[in-house]
Amino acid sequence: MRASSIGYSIKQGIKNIRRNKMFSLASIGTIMACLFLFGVFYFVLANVQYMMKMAETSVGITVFFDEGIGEAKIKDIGTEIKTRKEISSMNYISAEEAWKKFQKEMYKDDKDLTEAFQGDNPLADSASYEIYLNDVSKQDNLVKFIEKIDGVRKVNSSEVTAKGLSSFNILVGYVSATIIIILISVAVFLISTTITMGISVRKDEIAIMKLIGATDFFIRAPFIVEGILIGFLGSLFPLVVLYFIYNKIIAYITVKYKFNVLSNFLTFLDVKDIFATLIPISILMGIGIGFFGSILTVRKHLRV
Amino acid sequence: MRASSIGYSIKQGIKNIRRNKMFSLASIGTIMACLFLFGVFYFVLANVQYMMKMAETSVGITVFFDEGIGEAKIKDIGTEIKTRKEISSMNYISAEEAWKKFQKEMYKDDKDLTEAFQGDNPLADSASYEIYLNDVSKQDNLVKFIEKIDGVRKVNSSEVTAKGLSSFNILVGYVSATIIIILISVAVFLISTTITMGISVRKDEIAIMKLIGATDFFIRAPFIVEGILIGFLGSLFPLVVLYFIYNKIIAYITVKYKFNVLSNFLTFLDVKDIFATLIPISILMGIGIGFFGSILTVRKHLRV
Amino acid sequence: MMNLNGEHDRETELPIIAFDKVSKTYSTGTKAITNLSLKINKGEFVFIVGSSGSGKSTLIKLLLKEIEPSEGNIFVNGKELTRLRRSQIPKHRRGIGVVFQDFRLLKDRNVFENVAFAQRVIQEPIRSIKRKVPSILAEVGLSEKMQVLPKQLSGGEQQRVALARALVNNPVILLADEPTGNLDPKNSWEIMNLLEEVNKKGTTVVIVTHNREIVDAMQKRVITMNKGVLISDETKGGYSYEG
Amino acid sequence: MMNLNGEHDRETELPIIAFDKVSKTYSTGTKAITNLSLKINKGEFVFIVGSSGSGKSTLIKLLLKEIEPSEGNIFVNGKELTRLRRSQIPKHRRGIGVVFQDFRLLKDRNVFENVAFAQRVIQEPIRSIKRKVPSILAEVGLSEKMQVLPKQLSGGEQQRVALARALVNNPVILLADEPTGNLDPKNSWEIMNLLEEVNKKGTTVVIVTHNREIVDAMQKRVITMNKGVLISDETKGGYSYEG
Ligand SMILES: Nc1ncnc2c1ncn2[C@@H]1O[C@H](COP(=O)(O)OP(=O)(O)OP(=O)(O)O)[C@@H](O)[C@H]1O
Ligand SMILES: Nc1ncnc2c1ncn2[C@@H]1O[C@H](COP(=O)(O)OP(=O)(O)OP(=O)(O)O)[C@@H](O)[C@H]1O
Ligand SMILES: [Mg+2]
Ligand SMILES: [Mg+2]
Repeated sequence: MRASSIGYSIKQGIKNIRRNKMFSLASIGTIMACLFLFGVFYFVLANVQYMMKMAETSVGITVFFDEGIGEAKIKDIGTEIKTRKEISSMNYISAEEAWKKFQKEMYKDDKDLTEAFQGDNPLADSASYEIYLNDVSKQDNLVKFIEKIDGVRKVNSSEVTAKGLSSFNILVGYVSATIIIILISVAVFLISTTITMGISVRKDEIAIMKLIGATDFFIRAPFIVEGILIGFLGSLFPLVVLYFIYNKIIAYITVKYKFNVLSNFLTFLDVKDIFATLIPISILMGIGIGFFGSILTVRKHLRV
Repeated sequence: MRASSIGYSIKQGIKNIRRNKMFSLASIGTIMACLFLFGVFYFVLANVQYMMKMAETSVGITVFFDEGIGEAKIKDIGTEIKTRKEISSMNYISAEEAWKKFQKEMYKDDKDLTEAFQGDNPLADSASYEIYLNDVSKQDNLVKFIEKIDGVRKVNSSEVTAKGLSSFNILVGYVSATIIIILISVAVFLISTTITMGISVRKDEIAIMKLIGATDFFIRAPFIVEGILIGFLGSLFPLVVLYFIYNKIIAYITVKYKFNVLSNFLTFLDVKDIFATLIPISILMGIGIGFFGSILTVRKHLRV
Repeated sequence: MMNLNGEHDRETELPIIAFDKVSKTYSTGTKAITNLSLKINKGEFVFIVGSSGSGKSTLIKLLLKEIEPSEGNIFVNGKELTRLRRSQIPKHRRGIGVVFQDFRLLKDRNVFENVAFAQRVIQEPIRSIKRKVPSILAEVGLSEKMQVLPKQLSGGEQQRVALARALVNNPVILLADEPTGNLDPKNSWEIMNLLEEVNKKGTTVVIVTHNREIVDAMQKRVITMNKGVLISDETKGGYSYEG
Repeated sequence: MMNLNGEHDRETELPIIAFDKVSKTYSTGTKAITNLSLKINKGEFVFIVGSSGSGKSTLIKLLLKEIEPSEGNIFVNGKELTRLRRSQIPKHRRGIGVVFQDFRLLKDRNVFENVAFAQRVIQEPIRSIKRKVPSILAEVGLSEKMQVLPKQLSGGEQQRVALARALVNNPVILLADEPTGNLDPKNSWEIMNLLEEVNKKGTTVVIVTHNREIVDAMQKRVITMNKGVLISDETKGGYSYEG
């Protein structure tokens, strides 16, 4: 193919967009809508995933020791436990601290009840290590390992919470996968209907080109350039909108729930982190949809 | 307008759909996609709302009594409390029950610790009423009311949980509203682009009709019939698909999380309840979109 | 009814078509018609001839109010077209049967439906449509093509469908833009005879044509246009213009 | 090269167009062409006449391989059309310039681009396009309309754009379906003179027309069709058919 023909294809592709303004705008609009929805869900899912991860690290194991064990022995046990890779952090909690914490959690500083136990720590011998894990699903293994260490009386793992969280994690995973599959199917479906409508608009034009002796490639090229451009343009707008929306929404939620229990869970990914992935994905999806969309359209016509 | 003209409009509307197969299918497809997404979100939101409601009822108030109070007096207090409308249920828990429950919750049946308190109930005088509410937000009022009752030593409300839940509720409300607004905007946008493309396809036809002397109404009527039909057809398919998906998904989740803590929260709305609302909403939306969509299209043409 | 001077008058005395100093300049800057004044009386049979691009089709489009004049007034049936309200336009057009130069058939409806459409527009009862449409299609020789789509017709057949559609409502005015351009001489003569018959029944007939043979033979009024200007108007004329 | 009997032969001795017992029945059941055999030699100038619907346009569509014959073989430039592979069709069509009865201009491109498109298809360099397109448009009298869209042209102007597009590549064969149907006599003659010139330079010219005046005056080979059947083929003929 001559250079002039390549130049012609690109120029025609750009001109086509202006010539069929309505159709181009509609196509760009459809891609925009799909990628916008995709972006919104990417936000939600990425943040939920992130919050889950944060929440996980606050689920831990408590290790209690044999009665009357010395501080040195406790330290040894600590050193042995620390060799394990699944541990993210580990704290020593003395019997006194344990009792204070218990009072606070259980009775919410109910003074009447606290007084009942005054001077008497019902949780003597309750010194413990609190251990936090990288990954909740590895808890079982770790518990088995620690239980075998000499001097360990009991390993108290919050089984229920751990299992619940990792189940919830799996649930979130399934839901994400399902929503993304639904969204992509809807997007593909919408794009293909957009293209189907394009067929009605362009059928005559392509038929004429063929009768004049244009090769398939010569007819296709400008349409494909057009498709790629439309896809690219369609991907930019939602990115810009999402960028501004994201910061606004985070700011809003953070302020709204500042003094609330929920704020513990509401840790958000930074806009930069999220867009480092979202920008290339969106643009590639836009261009991909435009490219394949236009190829399929023109293919269908060329069979006429 | 004559009867023959009305008959003609309806017949033409039906014929139009068959004549412009591609365009009709594309329009039906777009409406289907939008209503399908709408249906999916309606499912998720309706169920989350429902689960929240279920979860709320398990957040309660505990009422403790003055030391040495008689059973009769406790009953009187109970009767007084029960007059309040915000109460959904109320249980009496004796001191013994309270201690057993405490042991179980706190030590997870850790026998060593339980033995330490043997024969000695540290929670004597802890007989209480556990009260569950209809609506967490009304908790504050109720607490104030109960605290004033004679013989009540203390009202222990799980303030944190209650506030958290009702904040979460509000958050879910905002998220729902946002997602539904986004979805409806996207739907309206997509339909309008579909219609915009329709313009390219039908422009010539309408121009010719006008030149032959057809009135605006005569031109519009078949298009509107067509629009309503397309909207109606577009709303049926997602309903059918969603109906089968819904049962499958609930069955799947229920089995998957049967023996899991999450199952406490996973209470689902019955398919009948959800479809009692979803069917009319979807069909009305489909017909509405088709009706207004076609009116706007034809209006735009008639201005030519 | 108002005549050009705004006085009341009987309809028969009025020209059914009147151009009063009409000019039309298209958005591209092309001056398609320049200062045209012209009267056609009820029941006349008029040929409009002139070279390609001289403004003949523009004249027809103006009469149908498909486009607006840049200057001047056009009267049809006593009504000034620029003064017509939007809602009056359909009624105005229903009185005029038009054969467009490019046919303008509804491409997704078959031949019968294309012709029937004109009848449906004026809310003819279905029984009347089922009688009239086949009879007019027979007159233009298309009895066997009622069920096919326009794109399945030859050029000349499409042209005859357009003519059938223009005639089916017995219009007061018939405008035909090159109605025999795709027809062989025999077919053309048949069509011309049909139009003459229609004219005899009272319809005012205005035909734009390049067919010298027909114009010369029929000895009707001939209006000649050149570059948007009316250059001759002969009562029993021939195809005189040669650039 | 193979001739009709499958023997090797020099190209000049071969008819450039040959129909061998060709029939075409459309999907509607219409028999548009019945058992047609016909040879046209390189450099000939041929008129095809016949009443409306007699299969003339069908013949042109068959030559362009826009539609397939139901029976028989068609040879163009020594190639049997049904045997052409999909990838060979563009090359086949590039050798043929066609004026379609309904023009088939690209409606979203201006006049210049419509004509230039034919040049772009054969990958002419841009410089050559910029020289040739205006010159051919001048020949058909449309120098001033290069920048306007087809719908902003009169019927005759559109027809001349279609002709310019068919001629711009100096095709081996020119097929023109009713190329003067929307032109006045003077313009028609100018176009005919242009086509005769092109023919003198070696192009085989096949013209479908209803213009009796021109056919009678030019005294070229005239092929007459009726209801899909070739009913006469005269070397120096006139428009004889009258149904
Ligand atoms: N929509 C339009 N926009 C701009 N210019 C136009 C438009 N329609 C016609 N013209 C120009 O106006 C002039 C008159 O056009 P018109 O169609 O009236 O010619 P005509 O007499 O019907 O010619 P023909 O015999 O070729 O059909 C021509 O030069 C044409 O190019
Ligand atoms: N695509 C088609 N499908 C079905 N029938 C067709 C199709 N095209 C043409 N015909 C029919 O085939 C016959 C021949 O058509 P063709 O277009 O070849 O006629 P023509 O000689 O060109 O006539 P004209 O002079 O009116 O253009 C006609 O009866 C026509 O109705
Ligand atoms: Mg014209
Ligand atoms: Mg033809």
